[in-house]
Amino acid sequence: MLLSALIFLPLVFAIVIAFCPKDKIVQPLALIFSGLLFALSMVLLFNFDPSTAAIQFAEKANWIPQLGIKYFIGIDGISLWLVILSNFLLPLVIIGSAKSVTTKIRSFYAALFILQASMVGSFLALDLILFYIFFESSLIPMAMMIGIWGGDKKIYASFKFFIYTMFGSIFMLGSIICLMLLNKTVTGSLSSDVLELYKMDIAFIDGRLFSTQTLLFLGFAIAFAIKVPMFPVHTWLPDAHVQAPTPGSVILAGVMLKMGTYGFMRFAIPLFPEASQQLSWVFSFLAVIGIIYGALVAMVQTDIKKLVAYSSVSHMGYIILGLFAFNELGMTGGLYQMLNHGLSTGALFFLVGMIYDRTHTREISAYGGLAKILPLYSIFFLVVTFSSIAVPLTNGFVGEFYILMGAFLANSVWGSLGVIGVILGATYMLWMVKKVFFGEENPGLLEHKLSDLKTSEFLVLVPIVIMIFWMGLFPNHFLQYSQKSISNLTENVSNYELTLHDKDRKELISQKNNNL
Amino acid sequence: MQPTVKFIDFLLVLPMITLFVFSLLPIALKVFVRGNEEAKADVNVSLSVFGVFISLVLMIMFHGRIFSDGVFFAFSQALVFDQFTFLSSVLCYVLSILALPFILNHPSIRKSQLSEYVFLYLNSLLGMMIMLASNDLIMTFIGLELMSLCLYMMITMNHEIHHSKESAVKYFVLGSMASAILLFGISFIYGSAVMISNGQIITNYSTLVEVASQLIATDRIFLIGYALVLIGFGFKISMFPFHTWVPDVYQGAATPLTLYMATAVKIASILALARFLMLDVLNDSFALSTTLQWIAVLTMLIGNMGALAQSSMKRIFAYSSVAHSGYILVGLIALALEGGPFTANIESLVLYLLGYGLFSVGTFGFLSFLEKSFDDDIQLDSLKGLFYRSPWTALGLTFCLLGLAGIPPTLGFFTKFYIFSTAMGEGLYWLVLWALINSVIGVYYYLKPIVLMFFYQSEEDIYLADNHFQKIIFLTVGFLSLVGGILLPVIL
Amino acid sequence: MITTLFYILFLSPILGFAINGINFRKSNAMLAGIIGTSAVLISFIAGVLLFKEMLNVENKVLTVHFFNWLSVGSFNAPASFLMDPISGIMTLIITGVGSLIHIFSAGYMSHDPRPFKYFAYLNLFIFNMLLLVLGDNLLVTFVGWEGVGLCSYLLIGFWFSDEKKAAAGMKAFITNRVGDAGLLIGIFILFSQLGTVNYYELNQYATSLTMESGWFGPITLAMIFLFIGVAGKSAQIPLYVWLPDAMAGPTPVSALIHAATMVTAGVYLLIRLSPVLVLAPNAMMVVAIVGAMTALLGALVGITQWDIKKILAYSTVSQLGYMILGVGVGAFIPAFFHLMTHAFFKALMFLGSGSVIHSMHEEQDIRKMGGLAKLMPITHLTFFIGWLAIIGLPPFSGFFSKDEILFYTYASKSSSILLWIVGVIGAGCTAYYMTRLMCLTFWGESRVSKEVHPHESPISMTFPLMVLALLAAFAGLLGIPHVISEVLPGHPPNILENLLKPYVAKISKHEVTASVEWMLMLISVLVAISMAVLSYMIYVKKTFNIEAITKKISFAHKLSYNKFFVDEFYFARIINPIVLGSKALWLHIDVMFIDKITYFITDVIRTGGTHNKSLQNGNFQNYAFYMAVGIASFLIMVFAF
Amino acid sequence: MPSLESISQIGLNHFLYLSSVLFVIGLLTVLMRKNLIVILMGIELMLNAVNLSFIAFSSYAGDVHGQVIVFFVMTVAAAEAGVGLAIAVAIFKKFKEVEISFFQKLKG
Amino acid sequence: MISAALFYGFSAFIIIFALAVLFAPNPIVSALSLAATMVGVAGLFFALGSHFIAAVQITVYAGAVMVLFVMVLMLFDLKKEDAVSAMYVRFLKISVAGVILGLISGAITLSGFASNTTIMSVDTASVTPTKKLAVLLFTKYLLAFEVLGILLLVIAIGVVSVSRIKGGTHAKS
Repeated sequence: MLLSALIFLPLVFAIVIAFCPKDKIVQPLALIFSGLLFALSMVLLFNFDPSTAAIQFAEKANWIPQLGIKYFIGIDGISLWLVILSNFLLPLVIIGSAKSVTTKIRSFYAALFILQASMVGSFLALDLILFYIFFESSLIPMAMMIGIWGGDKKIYASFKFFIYTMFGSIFMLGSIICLMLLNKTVTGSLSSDVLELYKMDIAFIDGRLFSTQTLLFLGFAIAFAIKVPMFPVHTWLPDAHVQAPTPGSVILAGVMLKMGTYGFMRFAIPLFPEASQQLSWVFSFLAVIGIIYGALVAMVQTDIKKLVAYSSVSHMGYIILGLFAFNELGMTGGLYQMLNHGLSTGALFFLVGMIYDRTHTREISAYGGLAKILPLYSIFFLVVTFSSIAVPLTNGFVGEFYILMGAFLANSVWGSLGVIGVILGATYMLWMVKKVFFGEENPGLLEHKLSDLKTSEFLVLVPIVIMIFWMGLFPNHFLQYSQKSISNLTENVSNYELTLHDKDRKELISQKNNNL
Repeated sequence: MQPTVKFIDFLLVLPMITLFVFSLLPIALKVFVRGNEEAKADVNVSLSVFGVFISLVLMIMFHGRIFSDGVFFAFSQALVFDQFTFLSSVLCYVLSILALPFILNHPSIRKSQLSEYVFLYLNSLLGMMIMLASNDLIMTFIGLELMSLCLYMMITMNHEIHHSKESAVKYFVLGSMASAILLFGISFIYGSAVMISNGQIITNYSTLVEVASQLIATDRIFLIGYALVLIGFGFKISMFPFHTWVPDVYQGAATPLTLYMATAVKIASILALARFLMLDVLNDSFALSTTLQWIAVLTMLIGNMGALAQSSMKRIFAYSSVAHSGYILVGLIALALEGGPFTANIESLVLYLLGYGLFSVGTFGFLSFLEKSFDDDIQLDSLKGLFYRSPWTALGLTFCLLGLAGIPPTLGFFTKFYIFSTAMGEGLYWLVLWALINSVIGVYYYLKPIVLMFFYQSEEDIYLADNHFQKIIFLTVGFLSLVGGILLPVIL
Repeated sequence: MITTLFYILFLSPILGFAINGINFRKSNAMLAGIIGTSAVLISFIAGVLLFKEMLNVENKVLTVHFFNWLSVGSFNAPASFLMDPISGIMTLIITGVGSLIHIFSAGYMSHDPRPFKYFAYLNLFIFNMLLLVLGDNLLVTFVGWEGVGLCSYLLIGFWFSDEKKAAAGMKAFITNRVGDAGLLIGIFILFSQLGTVNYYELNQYATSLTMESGWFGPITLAMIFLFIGVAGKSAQIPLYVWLPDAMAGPTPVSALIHAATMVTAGVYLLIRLSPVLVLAPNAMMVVAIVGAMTALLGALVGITQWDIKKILAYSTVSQLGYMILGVGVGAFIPAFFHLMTHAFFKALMFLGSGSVIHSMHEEQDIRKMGGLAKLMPITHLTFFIGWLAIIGLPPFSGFFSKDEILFYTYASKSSSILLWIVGVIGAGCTAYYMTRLMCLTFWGESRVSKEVHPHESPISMTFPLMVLALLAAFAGLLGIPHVISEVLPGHPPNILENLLKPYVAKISKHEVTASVEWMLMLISVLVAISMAVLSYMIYVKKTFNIEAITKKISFAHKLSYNKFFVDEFYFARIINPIVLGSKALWLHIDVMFIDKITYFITDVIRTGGTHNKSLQNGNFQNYAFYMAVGIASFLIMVFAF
Repeated sequence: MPSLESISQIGLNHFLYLSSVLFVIGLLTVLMRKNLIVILMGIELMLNAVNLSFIAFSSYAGDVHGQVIVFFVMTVAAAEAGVGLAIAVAIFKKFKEVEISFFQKLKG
Repeated sequence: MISAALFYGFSAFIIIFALAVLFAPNPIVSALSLAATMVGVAGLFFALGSHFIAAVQITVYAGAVMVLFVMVLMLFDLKKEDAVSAMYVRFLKISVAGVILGLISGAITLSGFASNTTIMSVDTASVTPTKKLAVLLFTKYLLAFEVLGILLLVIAIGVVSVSRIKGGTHAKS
């Protein structure tokens, strides 16, 4: 029931907020709701059993038997942290958006909660069609956010975002259907239950490009690669980020991009092991290109938000690199880096938004010497910067180190090339910091009398900073939950299987009996 | 054989008879009771709605209850009543009931001739019913003619003087040309079949099925005939390149009528075509199936491209309906390839049509109560900021559009998914891939109105007819399209 | 007990950092100084106690395990620490010299608006440095490694309002990052080969491996990559460029970070891994050559500089070069010895220069100084001792350590006479420019401008100077080589060598007779003295006209004065191309190519729409015609198949 | 090259040729004439062609259904003609015009 | 088996008048030639032995329908049409039509009806073809017949109401 609550409570909240009589109470209300959700996710965490790779809290019900669609959700070490991450960011986003969203408040928070529901849903879904539904329906609220509360080129950005991603996921739909039909030829019944599909082995001729499995894999991979986004198909991201309002960018960078990498980890790789290993070099290559290219391009941006956007292209490249190392280090690093990127880039967008609300410009050249004017703000910014350039004892280092080491052990060339990104990452971030915070105060800044961080902004930043150091110092506090699942994935990729946790299985069986 | 007309035959056609009788009522009222004075509009409309409803109830009673199992023939195999007939007729009934209220005080419907109007309306519905139940090419043809002739005249009877007449002429000329082609095809089929038959009714589907495969093998003329009949139907279901009439006629006709044409009429002809395709010819003729697949692709493309270039809402929706006949063709091909009598593929087709019908009711209905005079043509820009004027209308339309675009979690996604999965089941991988890509193209112009409604502030006030029937129907449709996915198990 | 001491050792600096950091807005230099200094002092005391403990245990190794930091599958890098003589001595240097420099800073930064911030950073640096030296595996070391880099970034850019200084900090960090990247790869290779990152395990496994002769053996590669990291941190060619710029920071920072401790981290790391290093003679050769080159280059550049801190910086570069050279030729203990002595005398000299600069009101150009000896006697005296130490006059510390290195350079099997010559030349140059510095700053007639009135610094600044002076003078006695101790009464033992021998790799060296050894000492001492005298005559006695000489060798002079144009080269050949290239990438790939493709596709579809518009021209006869065409083509298709 | 025999022997296919020629002529009328009424005539021609082929088939196969169908077709054709002319009249009353070039307002 | 002369005569007649319908500049002329064509077709029907249909063809078509056409034409009293589309357009249209004709007749040739040259007379001892037709009409095709009745009724009412409409409250022209 817990997981369903996590998916459907936000919808209820959205409706409540949509009908909330006056705008004053909307934001506090939303905050309360989000706090509730976060509490729920904590309950989830505490009842989670880290000693197994099995699916826990599973809920299974036939939805549309004719189409073989089930309502089947469950959680394991891989999805656990992503769910918690999105529930952790939500309250912060709500606090943070008090400033940056002033018009059509009700619709905004409603959209936010709907988005939350769809994202959590896509992390929890264990039925391909269900996943696809959540995956797609997250587009609409996001596009709305960009389009209604966005910047001056918002329409273009939201169209680009929507159609780009939609285009990708179409191919996934195609291969989902193929997969189901294949499964039908084996088991005789139409079903999109992932656990069932894991068992099926799909025709794969080694050494030949475009065997069945490879094609299906590509179908999935295109969708996820666009979502991530990987190198050649990343161009929607800068526009979307730059145009989106601060909360939008935070959610987009913090959680939505993870849907792609999560998709790789949960679906693309385990469903098509041979194909993904066959093509791993392509993806590692693209990942490395993404890492270096993203960093280089970020270096020459003049718009802070664009810079951060390209930096996330680079960071997501790391994640892909780690996943396609196919060893425990790499996968763990990938998973951990998802969380890190969610925190640090999210925080960066928050910070950029805060300064944007004060000065209404994102041009780097318009800043300078902020460290004198806003010392506190600068300290937070610096800390987050260090986390995003992976300085040890911050979370970023752990993830990047695992990834690079994993990649190196898998293929020393990709690993070594990936390391270059470490240098470049430091370069562009510090360059930006230097321009924005150091040097003489920019006279333009002195006009709007800038005030340092307010309490609400503290409330947003402090938790993130705490998490940054906590995750940097004690990664095992977090990874112990995922360790089993990941090792299960890496050790037997080629015959991957997931089972239900015993208690759930008993429950489900008993439910069935009751139904009969 | 001793052909006799049994009582059961009359029972079976009772719904149709009811329909005809009720169609006469308003005119009778006008002529005999009120001395050639038009009855009140809502009296006429509600009378006819009632009539349709009654006959629907009868339908369900007979087929749902008494004859729920098995296949029944009436009038010496002229009509067939099986599950397919049942499903499709119910679908058309429902859609025409939904469509009827929109003619209530719509500016371009003549109050002075409303009784004739509904008379024609019900008779065209009757024609559909005959077409759907027909087990005989000739019956199909006659039903089709009855339906279309009524439509021609309804289009003509519009307040708006020029555009309606123009569209009537276009529709009439092209339509009768198409039916001539259809007939020519029928004559070839008849001819090639009669040569090898022994005296039963040759144009009868149930006999054609038996001889079809043999004929394809031997007889070129049969294939030609089949192709010509396909073309004749293709005109009605607006498949490329016989779709060109659609945008013009839809735009010219009164919007409630457009709604009717886009939903009930179109769906009826599609289902009739499905019946015809079930003759299981495509499996034996690679040529036909390939051609049809290409046509399907082109139809989607032309529909989507056309819609992209439009600024008038009505034309956009018209083109989108063309594009949808492309997707529907995918389903039809799958159906034809699977062949045989009632199958799962038909279920998917009917489901898709249901979804399509509902959303079209939504979109055109929306237009019909955005129009304040009979000659205005809603442009895209006039939607700006609608959401902030009347949120419910905007949301309703949004869900309908998303449904048409097939974006989850709307019903549209599920119907698309179902129809594509059946098509893939028949091995039409490339076709489905094309269809998917096309649906992405479609997303663009389905999003446009949404974007306008939500992302802009409106300049001038937007007129909205406050007609409660319409609003209710409209909102229900929108709601259905949203939750349809969840309700799907119930529908199936 | 031990664990508690470790906790104190680490926590007191971090605590100081926290306390200072929290009220970074205040500007009470006194308080800040007290907090910061006491924090370091406490950890110094803890360090001393631990050192004693360590000496008491028989294998002289203390290890402590705090918690599991990184552990995935077979990879395991706990947050655990080990103290053996090597890291012990390092700890003492860091905390000891550190606390002295803290005291000095209290005086030096008394007028600064944000002293708390300064001391916070300083404490943080001490903490990271301790992590670096005490970590028992490469990962913990790496943490400290990056941490000290971070602190130096913050401290160099401490006066960030001046964009040059901020830029210098950034340069330091990024150059170090380049090194760190190499270090990471080195770690990866080591782990993939030996399956561990723990020092002791690494060294043990290493003993089981055979020596590698080729260039591409894993260990060789690993060591070369590691050495890239070392070059970054210890300012070796080609990554030394950041160190001179790093002088932008406050002078005590230069003393602590850029002379005494951080820059020696590389040397420390190599000594730590000496058992692995000796397996890769080629790598050692590279190390040695680079070290020698650096030593020479630093010395050469130092000759012509005018900025007092720049001179010291380049001398640091060259001294580090000596240490690396020592490591390269396998003189691990001498290298470490030199590390220690250098820490003392270079810290001393930096602090001295700091005191000078302080009293000269931030004037750093030695041309504007001179004759300060009588004005600030203590500074002069201490600086004088430092000078004696660095030019390597017996019995001062520099002499012993440097000559040990040179001797090994001569004697080691894995070395060559050339390296020794380079070393000696470097020593000569060192003597020359240090003397020059002394002359221009303290001796000769005063060229001080009228408005500045130099004065002796307060006790808080002079006290550290004195302590360091003592150390600089007598630290050498910790490592008296045999040849000397034999002639001395009571044969004082080579304490350091006895202490460290078990923990570093042994390398074979030629049998060299005592006489040869004496010979070598004599040569280097003579060279040093002669050069010193030469520069004294030039700059004080004015016997030779230096301008004329400079004219004669103007090219060489220009080269040296402009630091061999290395920075310019880097900018022109590496940095600018990258930036321009990235601009081009963004423009031509993102904007012009990928987006163009998407636009192209949409345009195709749109134009399709417009064409359709033109076909749909309202004339239904045309529509009929389309239908006819459709029929025709349909039938053709039917026939075609 | 059809043999003399096949020309003199009037068979079913002759009739079919004739009917298809007639059909195509009707089609051409629809395609080429500018007058609405004449276009309607063209449609009538096409229907006649259909009838012809029906009758030919039915009589050569000795099957009377064809004739029945033709009977129906005629009725429908008459009905169509009626409707068409009615529309024409309705328009003509208003605009005094049945040139098809007049019906080109709806386009795009 | 009908005589070649008869067939060719009739078909020549039909085709000529059909072409006249197609090409005659004056609508009236085309109307009359249409009537002639229909008479010719009726003749062929007669030759094919379906006398009833031939009769109906004459009465319904050449009678009623044609009268309707002519009457409407008179009502409009259109002068000879002038608009003639460009040469290449006509050529295009004709060629497409030719292609269609070629394809269909090709199909006919391929399907080998040529062999079949004898007309099966449908009359058996008792029933004449006409009677048989009538029987069929009221037994098997009863429903179709009725529906046609409905169709005609609908048409009647519809046509009346269509021609009764007075243009809307406004008139574009």
